[in-house]
Amino acid sequence: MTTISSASAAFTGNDPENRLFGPVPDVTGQSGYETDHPARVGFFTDTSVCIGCKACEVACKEWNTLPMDDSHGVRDVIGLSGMSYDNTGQLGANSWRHVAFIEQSRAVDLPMPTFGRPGDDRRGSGPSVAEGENDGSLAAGQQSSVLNAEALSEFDPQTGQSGTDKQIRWLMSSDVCKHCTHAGCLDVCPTGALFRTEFGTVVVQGDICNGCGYCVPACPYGVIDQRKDDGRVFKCTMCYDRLTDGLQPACATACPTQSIQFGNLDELQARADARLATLKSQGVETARLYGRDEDDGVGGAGAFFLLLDEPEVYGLPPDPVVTTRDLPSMWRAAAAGAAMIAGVVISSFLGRRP
Amino acid sequence: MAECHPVGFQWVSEAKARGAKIIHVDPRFTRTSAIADLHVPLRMGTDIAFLGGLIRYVLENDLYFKEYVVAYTNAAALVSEEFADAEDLGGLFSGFDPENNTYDESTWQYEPEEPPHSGSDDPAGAAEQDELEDHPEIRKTDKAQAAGSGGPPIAAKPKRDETLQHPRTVFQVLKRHFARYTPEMVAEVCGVEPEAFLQVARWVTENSGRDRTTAWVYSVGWTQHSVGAQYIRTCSILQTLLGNIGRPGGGILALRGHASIQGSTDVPTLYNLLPGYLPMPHAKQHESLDDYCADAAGKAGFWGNKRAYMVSLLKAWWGDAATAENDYAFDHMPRIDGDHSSYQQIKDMIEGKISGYFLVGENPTVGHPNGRMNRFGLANLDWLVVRDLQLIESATFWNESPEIETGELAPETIATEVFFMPAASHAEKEGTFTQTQRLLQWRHKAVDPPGDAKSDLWFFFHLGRILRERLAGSTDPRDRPLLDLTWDYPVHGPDQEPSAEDVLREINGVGPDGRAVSGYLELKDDGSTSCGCWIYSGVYADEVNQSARRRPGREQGQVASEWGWAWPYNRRVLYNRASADPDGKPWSERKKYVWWDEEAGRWTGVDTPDFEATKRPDYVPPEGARAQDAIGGSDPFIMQGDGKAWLYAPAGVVDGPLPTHYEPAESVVENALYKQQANPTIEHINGPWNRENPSLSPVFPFQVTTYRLTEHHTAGGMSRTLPYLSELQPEFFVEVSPELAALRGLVNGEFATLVSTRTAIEAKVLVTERMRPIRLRSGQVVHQIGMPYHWSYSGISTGDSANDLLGIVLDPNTHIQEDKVSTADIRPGRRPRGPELLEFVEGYRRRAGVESGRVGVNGREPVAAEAGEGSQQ
Amino acid sequence: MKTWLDAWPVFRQLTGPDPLGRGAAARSKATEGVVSRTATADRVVQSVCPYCAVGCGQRIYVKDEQIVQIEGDPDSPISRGRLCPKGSASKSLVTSPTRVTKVRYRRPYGTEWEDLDLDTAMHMIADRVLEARRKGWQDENDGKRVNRTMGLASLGGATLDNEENYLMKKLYSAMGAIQIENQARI
Amino acid sequence: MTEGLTAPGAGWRRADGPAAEARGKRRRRGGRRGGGGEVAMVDDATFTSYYGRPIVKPPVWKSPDVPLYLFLGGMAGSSSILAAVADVTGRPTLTRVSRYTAGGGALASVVFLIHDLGRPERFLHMLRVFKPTSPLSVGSYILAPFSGAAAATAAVELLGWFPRLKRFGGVVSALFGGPLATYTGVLLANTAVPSWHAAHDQLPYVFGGSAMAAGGGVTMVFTPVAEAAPSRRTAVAGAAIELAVMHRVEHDHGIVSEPYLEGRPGALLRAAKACTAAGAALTVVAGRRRAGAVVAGVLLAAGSLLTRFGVFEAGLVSAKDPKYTVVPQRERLAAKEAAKLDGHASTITR
Repeated sequence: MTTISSASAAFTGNDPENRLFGPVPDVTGQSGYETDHPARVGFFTDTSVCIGCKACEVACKEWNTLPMDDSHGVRDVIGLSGMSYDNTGQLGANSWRHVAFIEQSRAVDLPMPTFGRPGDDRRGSGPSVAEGENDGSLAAGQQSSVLNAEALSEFDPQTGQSGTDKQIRWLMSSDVCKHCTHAGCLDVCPTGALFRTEFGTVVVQGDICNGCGYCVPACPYGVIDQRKDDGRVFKCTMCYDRLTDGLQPACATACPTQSIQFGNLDELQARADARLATLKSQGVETARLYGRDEDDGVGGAGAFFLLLDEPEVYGLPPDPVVTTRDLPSMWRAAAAGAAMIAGVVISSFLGRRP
Repeated sequence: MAECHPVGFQWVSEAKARGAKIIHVDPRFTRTSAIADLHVPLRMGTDIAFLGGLIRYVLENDLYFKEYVVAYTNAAALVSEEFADAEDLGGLFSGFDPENNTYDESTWQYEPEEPPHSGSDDPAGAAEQDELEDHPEIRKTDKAQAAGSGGPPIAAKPKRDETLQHPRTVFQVLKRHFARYTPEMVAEVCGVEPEAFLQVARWVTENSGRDRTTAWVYSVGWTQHSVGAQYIRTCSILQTLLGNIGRPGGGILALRGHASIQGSTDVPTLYNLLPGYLPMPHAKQHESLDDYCADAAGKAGFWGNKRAYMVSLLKAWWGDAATAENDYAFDHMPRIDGDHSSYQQIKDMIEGKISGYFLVGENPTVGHPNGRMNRFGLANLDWLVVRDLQLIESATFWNESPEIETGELAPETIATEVFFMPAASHAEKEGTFTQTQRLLQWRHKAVDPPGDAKSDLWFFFHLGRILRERLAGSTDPRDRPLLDLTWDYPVHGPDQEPSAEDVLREINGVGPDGRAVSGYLELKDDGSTSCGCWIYSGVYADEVNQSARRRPGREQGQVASEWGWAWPYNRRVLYNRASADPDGKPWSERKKYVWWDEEAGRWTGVDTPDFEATKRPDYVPPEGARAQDAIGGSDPFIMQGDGKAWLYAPAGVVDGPLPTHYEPAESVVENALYKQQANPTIEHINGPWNRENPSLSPVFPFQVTTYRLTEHHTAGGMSRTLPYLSELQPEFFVEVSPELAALRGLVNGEFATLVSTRTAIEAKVLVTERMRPIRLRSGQVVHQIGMPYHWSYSGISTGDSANDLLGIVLDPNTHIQEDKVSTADIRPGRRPRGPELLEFVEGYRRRAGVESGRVGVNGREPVAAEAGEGSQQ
Repeated sequence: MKTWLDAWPVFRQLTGPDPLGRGAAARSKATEGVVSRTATADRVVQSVCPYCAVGCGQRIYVKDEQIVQIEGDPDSPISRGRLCPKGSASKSLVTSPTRVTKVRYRRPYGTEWEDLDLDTAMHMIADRVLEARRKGWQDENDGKRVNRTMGLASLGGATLDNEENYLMKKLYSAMGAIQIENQARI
Repeated sequence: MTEGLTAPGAGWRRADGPAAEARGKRRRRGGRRGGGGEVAMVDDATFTSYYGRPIVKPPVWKSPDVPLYLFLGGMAGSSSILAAVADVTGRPTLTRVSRYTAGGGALASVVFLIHDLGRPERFLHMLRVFKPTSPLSVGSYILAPFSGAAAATAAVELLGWFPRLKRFGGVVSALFGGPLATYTGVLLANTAVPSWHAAHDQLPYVFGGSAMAAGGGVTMVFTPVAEAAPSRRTAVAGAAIELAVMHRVEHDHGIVSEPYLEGRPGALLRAAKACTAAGAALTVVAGRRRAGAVVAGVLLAAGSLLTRFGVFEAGLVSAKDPKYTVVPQRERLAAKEAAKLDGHASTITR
């Protein structure tokens, strides 16, 4: 039997079992579940096949009966966000899936003798052209002609080749709670409302949460949030109830293109590695996995992603670290600080009485 | 497709994962473009030029599938010497009647090998029918669809030149017709650079042939044009030349937009059709059943059995009252004699010609172009019945429509009596939907509908019951059809719900033995069989509801034939005989689908062969063979009179035997190919409530297109009322390019006003590089505005209605409106309110030299004083 | 005492394998009782999505004669259990609180909706159909027999079942009404 | 257009021309914050974000509840130690004043803490588990005995009952007083809020110093100057520590130090510094005069209070601007890349 003394890692920093930081082979077992607990499950969200339909958002809301809100998480007010097709805005208490839409364009240097340089042409065509746009130097060095069969066929899968002077791509990605191996929200929760389930996921227990709000700033991804009128916090449960019935989470069930894949985490990781290799072999150099590495700052995510650009483009932190990694050091500082106070106060009584 | 059919798009995703190339041709960069290998933005309304360019590329570079084209198409047929092409007449084909704006198609015929109609049972009748076909009023009625699901009848077998060298072969005619559709012309018309065009051309042609097939997918982006039917024709020609029809992975797939819109066409609630694409009898053409059947009687192909289908339908409707003596109650059927289509009806309503209107799950004041005109129509009815789930705008027009604010309508002046009858949802009733690939799927009922909500089956059954009770004992002959009607469906439950299965069984048809027939081949023209819709015959074969079959897909092969039931005869790929060569062998191992099994003496394969099972590939019809027996063993296109795919349509398409690029009715560009600017046979509906923006007008300098978003459904009644969908696209917006935004001072996230000769609407602006100006070869820059059309004033997510901006002009073949392209002006800020709005729009009309759009009470007669003012400018 | 202590997670932390109170020890009573709505449904009905024409299979879960969940039918070879956002919103569509479930009536020149009994409404509509039919009746037009009425028209949506369309076309034709249209034209 | 620090999107040049910039779409540049005339700490760091949206969620903690809680807890904590030692060393007035300060502060801080809960009726859930990983849990197990003991001590002090119990209560509260004053530094630092977390080794000292300044200051106000020497010394030492460590917080952390210097939190902290420094100086100069002690004590308490508000609001600012999340993480990645530093792996697998 372990005793609470083994929890001292948080205070001492002596953390041989990676209770605060680092890879954990069996996070479910470490959370006190018997050895025959179910395998850890997760999401692999492959954004290279996401069509931005938002079925995940709706299926999630239908199943979990979440309130509607605007792109800033405000209830009972809706309006156009102006952020491409994203009117959800962010993950929050009422949106447990959020599809990000990122519009990008790049200049292309076109060999079009019959047309002249399109940039030049367009600049001459009147006020419809933003001055200085499409500066030739943008394309120089980076892009040679892409308007030939070879270049086109090798092109990025999410790139729309427009055939003129600009290439556009429209990235879409369904974000969700990462169900981290080291979950900041769970670690800081003082009531035990946030807990790790037998499936290895991180869930809020609505009957326990007292709305202290500590988990909200503790999440390095900004996932969990408080519902103002309710007072408690809410986030993705990976459909804990559905899992108990042997079903997949609502979002993964709905996803038309299998951009959201649900399964045992180790199988998903293998699938993701293969997918990354495939894309690389097709010349998609910008593909990368996010949250898949178990040595990263959160011990690897239970929900990880294949992205086509840097994480911050999608609103994800480039190098998230669970805040409790530094907790031993903080506790030491707090203890020393407390001792310092005692010392200062006691020594202030020393010396001559006036 | 990713936008509007996301779940269907999974198969595209899967194909892509297996190496397929996805090309997206669309003026807008959509969620489909985001996934596609290549997005080709073309100027809206120029697809015929683009596809025509591909056809030219195929022909000029000898990239067509020779064996397929020679054997399975009419490429070798000779066209009459009288035919003159649009290339030679400045964009008009021979036979144009400028008075009626119609064509006489007699000069488009083949050069006959035999006397006309010699194959007919009734040569004189057929000839007369043929002649009547060209009567302007009949042509206006809707001849394209009247020909049914196969091609129209042809008078005679043509002379053929199998070498395709004769200058009057269809092949050579085609080649000449498209000769000017060069990559440079495509650049000039569509604004697609030759490099991009050639890329598409290479990918499409390299992926077609014995071993590979290319599929084309379209939706209303092709149909909702003034030359919509010809868009599809152009693609058909291309696919036929490439041998991509009737083969796995090929075809032209219409992705339809509603759960059972295919069913609503097959079992049509359309004025010009009876179930199974039988034409609605025409007063001038079909005075008797014999007249009605004359054109098809005994002709080659399955239309040769038209009489059996029609008699069985009449038996299904009028039962014992339909006898050989009374032409099987053929005269119980009312007659049409013109265009009675939806938009014509609206005009008639405004003019007070129609008293009552049923809207059954339709919201025309939002979903149809020119909402204002639609609302004026409703305001001039005596009564209106609306059946829907929610109080849609078409039910609340009398006190909430925008015209209340402008003062053009007022509850106090509107006499229309409105009945809102709550409807049952899809989960609260049973029945079949026919999805986009002709697959019928039975829905089981989950729960009872709430309160007064009832199924439409219930409503119409009981309405019919009450009407029949009222008229019982009437001796008026006009009441006979109602009183003779077979209307004895069993009912069940406390609501007295009629049995949908019983109706489906009637649709399937019943044989002389009283048992459900197994398919339309069992139907007879002697009154011994009944069948409500011949193409659906077989859906209740063996007295089993075949549409309710649900063997899980994972337990079946790729065709999954045991899930639901597809017409005809549960065949999943039409004309799949073409997947084998003329000898009945698969074209290639890779593309094996249906083939002739010599040992078994029958056609076999992974799908049900769309061919008579035991007709040998070397079967040659004997002299005097009729109907299907007149189709040869190597003629896969069994609904056509000649069994061939038509590269050239000698009949049946009212605006020309070959597709020709015309500019949209409202265009900012001059037709670069022909003197003829727009389709000469466009159907216009004129009135102060439906003015047209003049083409090339500087007052309306931008092109506008309308479309759907993934997050909403059509006119919004099923999506704007739901919180989870509303929040995803919370208000009406338009998409503009940064260039247009700069040109007009539009700001992302703020309001803009769009103006046409119909009205002005306001919308939030989404500035996006996904919208782009198209630069034509001439140097002209065409700015395009994208406008999703889901919104109106009701529901959770609201806004002005995009369709209010649009006018109504129609494709002459289909009477479908051109709402994929129109013109407008756009300016920053919100629109004027109240009566000022009318003055604002009137100002635009004046400047554009358009007649006044002022109307009188409830939109009725125009205000005389305003009429004509400024029209001389 | 023992059970009372057992209910205190700190005690479970001290005595069990979850000293940090992150998992097993922190489970609440409600968590132990979690059950999926799909598991407690009385029946599951196979249906088809009412939105676009792809025809995705749906499973409708019913509990106490109320629809508690609608999701994709994994058996369907068309959709393989997947649904788009609209299809995923089907439960909201069917159970919408703003759905109108009582007949509403607006009399000529009226400014308000009124209540109307369903049966009365049906008979009023029948009266009006007969009157409109009479008003618009034509035995002949332009010298040709037509046997029809131009007094009434109908426009159907394309979410009508085939059976419904069939009865509509059949009834209208027998009435002599020809101006029968559908979204399929649009 | 400049690209992000490490040129995100390898091989993919995203043209972000003036038109796009003017529309304020896509990629936001940081450094545009309210108020004019600010001095940017870091040269116009450029970074990529999702429409300028924050990455981490700003704390939902209410102001003034939480800053007041921080202030009162600190003041009460240091006062309780003053009280205990004063009791032992026989300073009855200082003892009484300190006990009232500790008890009152404890009760008030509990009230503010509970008031801040979304579900205040569930405050007892705080003691449902003991989580060493959660400063708030640990804090609850500090605050509960502390507030109980301090309040009871103050109450019996007031009523004059059970003198022995009083001393026991005083000792218990003093034992928890120090941790109560410093754990709140951990409470803020153990979050993903960039400016708080970066200062995680300093905030406990800042709050400890600030607590002493407040405790010393407040007790100084109400204690006769003759007995208040320990208060003065505690206050001055605390103020010195607060100022010294806070200076490091404000300058050691690169871009994430910025919020402590700019805008509203910068102003608050400048005011705090002024109050604290003035209070400390006045204590030294005029602390032995009654009026001087009162003014100095009030200044010190005000300085402490302003520090808490300033630190709290700086955290909010750093959470709301994605720049403070992205730029340091990018720098960390770049440094790791360059120096092949040990530590955790990148979360990005290329």
